[in-house]
Amino acid sequence: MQLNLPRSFHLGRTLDAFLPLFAVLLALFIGGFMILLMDANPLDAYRALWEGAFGTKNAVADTLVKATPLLLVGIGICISFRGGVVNIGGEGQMIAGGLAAVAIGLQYKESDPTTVIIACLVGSFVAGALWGGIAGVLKAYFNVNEILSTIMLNQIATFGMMYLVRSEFIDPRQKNAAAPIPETERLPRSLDLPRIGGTLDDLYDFLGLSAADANQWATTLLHNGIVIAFVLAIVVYVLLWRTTVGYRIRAVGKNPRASRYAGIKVEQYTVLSLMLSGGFAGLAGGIQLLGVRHRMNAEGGAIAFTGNAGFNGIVAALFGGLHPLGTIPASILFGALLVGGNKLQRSVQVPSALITALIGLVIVFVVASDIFVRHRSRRRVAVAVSEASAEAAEVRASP
Amino acid sequence: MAMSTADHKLLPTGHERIDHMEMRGIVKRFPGVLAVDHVDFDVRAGEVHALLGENGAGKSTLMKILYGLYHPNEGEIFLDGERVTIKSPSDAIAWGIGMIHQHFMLVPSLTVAENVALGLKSTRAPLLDLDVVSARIKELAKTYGLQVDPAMPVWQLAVGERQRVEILKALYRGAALLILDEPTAVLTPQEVDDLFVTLRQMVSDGHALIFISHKLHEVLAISQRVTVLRDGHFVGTVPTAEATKASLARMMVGREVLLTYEVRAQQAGEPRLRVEGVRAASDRGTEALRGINLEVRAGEILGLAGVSGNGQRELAEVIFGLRPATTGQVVLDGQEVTGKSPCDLNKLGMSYIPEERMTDGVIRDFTVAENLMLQEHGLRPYSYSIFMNPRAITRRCAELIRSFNIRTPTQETPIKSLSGGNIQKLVLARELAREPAVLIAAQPTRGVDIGATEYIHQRLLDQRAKGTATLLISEDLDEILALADRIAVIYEGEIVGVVDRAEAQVEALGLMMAGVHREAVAG
Amino acid sequence: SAAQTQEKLRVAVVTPSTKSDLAFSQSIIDALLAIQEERGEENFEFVFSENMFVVEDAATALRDYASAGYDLVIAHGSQYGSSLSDIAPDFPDTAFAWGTTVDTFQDQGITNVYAYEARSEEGAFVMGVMAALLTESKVIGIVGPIETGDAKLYVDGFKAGVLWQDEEIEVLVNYIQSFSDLALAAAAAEAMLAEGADVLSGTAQMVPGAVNKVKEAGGLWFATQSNQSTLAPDNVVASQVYDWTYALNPIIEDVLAGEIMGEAYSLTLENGGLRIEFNEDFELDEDVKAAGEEVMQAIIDGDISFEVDEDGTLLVIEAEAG
Amino acid sequence: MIDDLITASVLASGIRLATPYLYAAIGETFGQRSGVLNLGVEGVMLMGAFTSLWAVYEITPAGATSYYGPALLAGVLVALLVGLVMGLATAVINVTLQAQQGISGIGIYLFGLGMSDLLFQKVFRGEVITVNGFPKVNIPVLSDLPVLGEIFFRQNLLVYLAFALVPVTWFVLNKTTLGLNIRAVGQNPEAADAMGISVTRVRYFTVTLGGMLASLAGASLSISLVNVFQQNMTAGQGFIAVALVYFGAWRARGVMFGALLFSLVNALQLQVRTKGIDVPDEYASMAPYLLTIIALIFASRRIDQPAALTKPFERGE
Ligand SMILES: Nc1ncnc2c1ncn2[C@@H]1O[C@H](COP(=O)(O)OP(=O)(O)OP(=O)(O)O)[C@@H](O)[C@H]1O
Ligand SMILES: Nc1ncnc2c1ncn2[C@@H]1O[C@H](COP(=O)(O)OP(=O)(O)OP(=O)(O)O)[C@@H](O)[C@H]1O
Ligand SMILES: [Mg+2]
Ligand SMILES: [Mg+2]
Repeated sequence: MQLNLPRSFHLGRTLDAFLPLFAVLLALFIGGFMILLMDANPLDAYRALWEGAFGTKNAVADTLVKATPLLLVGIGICISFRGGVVNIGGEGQMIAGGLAAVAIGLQYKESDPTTVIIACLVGSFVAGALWGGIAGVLKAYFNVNEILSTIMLNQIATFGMMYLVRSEFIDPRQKNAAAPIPETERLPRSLDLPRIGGTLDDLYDFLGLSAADANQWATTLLHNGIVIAFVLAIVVYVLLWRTTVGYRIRAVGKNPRASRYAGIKVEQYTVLSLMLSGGFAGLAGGIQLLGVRHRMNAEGGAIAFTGNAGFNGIVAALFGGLHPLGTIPASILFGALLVGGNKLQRSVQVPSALITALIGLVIVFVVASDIFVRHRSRRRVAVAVSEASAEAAEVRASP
Repeated sequence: MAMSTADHKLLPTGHERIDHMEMRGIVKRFPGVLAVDHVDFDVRAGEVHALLGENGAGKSTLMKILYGLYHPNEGEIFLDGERVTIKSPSDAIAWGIGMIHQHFMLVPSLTVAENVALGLKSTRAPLLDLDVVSARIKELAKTYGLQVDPAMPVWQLAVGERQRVEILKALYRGAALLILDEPTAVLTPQEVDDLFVTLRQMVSDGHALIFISHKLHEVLAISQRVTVLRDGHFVGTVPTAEATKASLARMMVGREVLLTYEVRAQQAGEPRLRVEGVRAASDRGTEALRGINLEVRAGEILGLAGVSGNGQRELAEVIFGLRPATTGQVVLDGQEVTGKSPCDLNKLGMSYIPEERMTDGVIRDFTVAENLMLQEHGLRPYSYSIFMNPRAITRRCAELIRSFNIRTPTQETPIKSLSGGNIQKLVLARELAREPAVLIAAQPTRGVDIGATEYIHQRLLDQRAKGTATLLISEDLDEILALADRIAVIYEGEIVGVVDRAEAQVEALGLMMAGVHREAVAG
Repeated sequence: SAAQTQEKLRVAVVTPSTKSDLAFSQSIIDALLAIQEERGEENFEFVFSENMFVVEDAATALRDYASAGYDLVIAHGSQYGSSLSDIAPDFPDTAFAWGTTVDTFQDQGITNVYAYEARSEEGAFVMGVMAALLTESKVIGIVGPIETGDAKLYVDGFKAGVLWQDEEIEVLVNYIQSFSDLALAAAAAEAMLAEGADVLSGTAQMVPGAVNKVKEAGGLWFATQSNQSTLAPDNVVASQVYDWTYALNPIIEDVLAGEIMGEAYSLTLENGGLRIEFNEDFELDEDVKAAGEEVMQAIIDGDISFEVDEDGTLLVIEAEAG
Repeated sequence: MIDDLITASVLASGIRLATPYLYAAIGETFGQRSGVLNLGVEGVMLMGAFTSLWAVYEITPAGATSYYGPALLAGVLVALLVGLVMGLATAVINVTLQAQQGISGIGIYLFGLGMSDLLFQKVFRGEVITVNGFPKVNIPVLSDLPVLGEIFFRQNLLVYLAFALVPVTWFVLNKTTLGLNIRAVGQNPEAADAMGISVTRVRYFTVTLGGMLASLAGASLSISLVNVFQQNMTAGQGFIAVALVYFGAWRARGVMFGALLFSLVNALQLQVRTKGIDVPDEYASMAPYLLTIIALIFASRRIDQPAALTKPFERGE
């Protein structure tokens, strides 16, 4: 009996982990018909998708680079949603972070690079936090719904960025060009976030894995932003479930009335949730800037810089069960879809619209499959708990 | 159904009656709990069958099965001998079964008439016929003595009135069998009397009633038969005529229960809480408090008696910093604390057991342990700087769960799957265990079974012995008379008098609760 | 011939919007189709990645195409420049082209990046002159996306043409800050029409919204980047069409010859990369057309040329008569 | 100066711009009133925009120089049908499968964004085509009123219909049994369920209706406001519409005020620039977003968000 239960337990868990994957496969199966409709071969298409996301070291690196802002925005979303606020302002907060990073970087380009990089990242966090904090203050003290204010603040940030990049922040080289490109100067290369490929190769060496593919990672674009994001995911996990601040954020999120009765300063924690959430989105912007883009450009609006990570990070967080650690695989999955999707377009020359629709399908199927996971886990808890209570009853009965 | 036999008399509402409802061998399992274990239960037209049991015994679950909200794992239900399956509340309503839930099933933003009309076929479908509904409500209200204004939004109603709306809803739907799950828990004694008048009227008209309550005197007063459950098991069914409070208590708890307390005389100390000339507005913007003066001393329980809705809630909220006072001040241990936040007051040793424990006292999605730590999580040893200390918390929670006998599978169980009474106990455990300097306890034993009531009373007295100044807000005069050193009576936002318990007389208190000043009563 | 013995030339292009945007992205795809037509599918293959608004995705695509051995990789968007300057040095044997700009990164020691741009102010100026002759209300409106790059050049050129012809005319300019919001473009056009404008123009992919309002109001429209006559056969007077083949063909010749030079090419009226295509369904007054053609000739001959000063203002420079 | 800016034509233009927001936001209001948040409005709008234009294009006789009534009717019907299908799908996902409403909405959005473009490329090979959309209908007598006539009574049918929906919505929500059920289900689904109302059925209805109205919102762009289709032509309007539901505090009238405020400021900022007033373009573009927030700060409102919003309903087993 005692041996039996844990086994079925594990089996159940494993199946749960695979359910979303089944959902993805089902979505791709249906998407296959769409690909057929566009006169392409679904098998080729999906091979390309896989290749593009994981097929080569470069692909894996691209996927991880793509996942980085998703993860950072996502862990922020975990905080805000747990705190009972819906932060749809990731796009604007990322832009605020990116602007702060580029401003600090350009201002101090002569100083010690490490210090400046840290200052840029801190600055981007602060800028995102302040931008998110606006929505927080509006909600806590003026009763302005945050869904509304964050959607509006995204647009305001975008227009603000477009203005700054076209005027105050414009690259002096562009200023007098006949057709000026609205972009800032590129940050000096010394301020690029260090690539971590070399370190990874060393690690491969150390583990004796490098025989076949020595120095494969060194040439990839993988920068240490992903490491920062992983570490921060753990930090946020600790924050939410191991600290008093996290406890209060969650309490306010679940029941502000009872929290107020219990002596928690609800308004302050509402603002804090949005600030932290905005801060992580801002940091995503900062890391995107130092690690990938190195300059701001107003052409193409917000998405050119954020790659929609401000929204997609929400999806990643919700996929990850609003759990910072769950958000890690979720953002990698999502990053893989985006990177692989682009490869799919290149390889079989289908319109990009098909990939957009396909990702939409995947999202819908995965969330819709969630109900089966929930029901199964509830049943499992039922079994486990009744075992536990039966045991407890025995213990009580025995003396 | 169409072949109306002679003995199938109609009820005054025009619906057919249910002569006999029988549940046989009902079993219901929840994650981790066998909530109902092979229980038989029946009720006949023209009787009140009471259902008794400790918190978590399975009463509500059994009744929710009858009303189609839960599906039994095993067992059968018979109506007038015919086996029926009740898949949903609409099935139950179609069979003539109505239910008044332990937690009200009303939509607060809608009016009384809209709440009643909900789910009914309109005479002018697809348009609403609220005027027709209102007229019929008034008619029913007259027949059964249930006064309520159909046009009022429910959120503006006092609890007693909401109770009436629930009954009206059931009557309107022609409930031949009405389940009342702890209908009296939130009512004043006067309101209970009114309700009983209504219930007796219904019984004599041929309704079948199932009545759940933790108050044994009510059960003895209204029912013809009593069935007792314990831990989901059927303990027995006895005719009320053969039962006593003590025998019922023994059936429920499995041991003797003290039904009276010995309150040791004790010298009250320094005044710890003073309320001076406090005025405050209600949620509706009217003046709820009109110059309240009170003083509670160390080692004293001050009972605040009064009919609900006379400013008790507002007073508690002003003292606890949840509602601004327009004038006046609150003084704690000689220090003015008017307008301080609950956070600061917590630190100064004030503790508050809110009346609406489901919404104000607990976080439904949090676990038992998390709910128990709502105030103390920031203190040592439960946390160091910002990090929580799970081990200390687990130990603390285990202790609280044990000493207050909270029935929960684990500490990690979400509190929403606990029975109503156990949630109440949890809040009390949390607030009392902090050994507060000043305790405001609003309706501390509402909805709690007799074993737990006994325990809570004992804890309040222990706390008193340790020097806590307690403001006990209760509509239950018996409770106040049993525990309080002095009794203040509140009426329409004013204290109409304060009497020592020794001098208190039930009749005089009753008059004061109706607004007659102490001087007038005395004189 | 030589081309046939050669291996097939493989070209890849990355565009920000979709290839059917009737504007910027479509113009380069059309050019590649034309080249393919001319050279034959067996000699010329091209692939594209569209909708690459996200710059890092575009960068991945560029890098991927280069490593996949494409002979010429085109980054069709000024926002791709900084990525290109990172990527190009890693693939010295691959030719890259960056539009629309004049910067070939020679100053950074990069030699394998070509640049191409359109001197859209030239055609704009010509159409502006015609617009000035056509307006009866003496009010002309121009709808733009954001005030930078090609759009700014076009708008400034059009405005300069109008004022050059007739200083009295009021020119309304509105950058709506969006490339995709058709409704806003429509509303901007409405605002101009309500102000009395009877001839309008505009650039970027959201202009169909504006064209429609002009059509409803019976006004006149000058188009750019592609021929928009079909959108409103009665209202479109002429379209300035970009023919990137004039920039691409020399680059392709270099690549075929194995001499990657990294030069900059411009589409001009003179080299035929810019063409004014008149709408055949629209009966244009011969005098106006003649005036337009005259100005066009002046530009081709260099009698009229354009420069941008330090404030970003477009200057019209007329050569001394003679 | 102010007279110059706020002209009748600016106001009329503002009213037209408000139309798609109004359809989409009213549809969303129904869904949210019953407790379902649908963030996928934008995707449905795009599908409606494309399919209705397609229908109008196919049915209009070749070479027609003015509108063709049956084609327009078909356009509207096709939009409603497409909205119905997408709305039903949304309901299956959100109500039956109890998906997290925030994400499922983003999924539906992306699907609609991609699918509408894909169909566009498949059907029209990506060529931008124009159709003869809804013509202006001058309401007799009223349209001749000075100023007011131009502002209100020289619009097209889809504009009139959008504004007509406002009192209809108010009436349905407040005066019919259906409306009562919707309000109850959104505030306290347990109570509604206990009264024998099928929470699922009510939510299916509202979410499907929301889909149909969102699709119509798209049609109001493609066959009435601009008469062309282009990929992503909604440019974020669906998300603004969701925000406007919050602005309007879940009431049709409030939503209408929100849509009008937003669109009028938008028309006004365009006018400011048309007038050549020297404000950076980006600041002008910000104005509608900024003012919408500011308006909410100063509007003292009673807020009763449907208590069950985004919470799937499931009766205990
Ligand atoms: N929906 C549910 N999910 C899980 N467990 C439940 C649920 N409802 C009730 N229970 C459990 O079933 C048992 C019986 O609960 P029930 O509500 O029937 O008790 P009760 O007799 O009505 O108690 P009280 O007097 O406190 O209202 C309790 O242990 C409770 O925790
Ligand atoms: N769209 C509308 N068209 C016409 N009259 C309206 C409209 N909206 C509201 N009204 C009128 O204004 C009154 C008050 O409107 P309000 O929005 O406060 O009411 P409501 O929608 O019924 O709100 P609630 O649901 O809280 O009762 C209504 O009773 C009605 O007479
Ligand atoms: Mg109960
Ligand atoms: Mg009303």
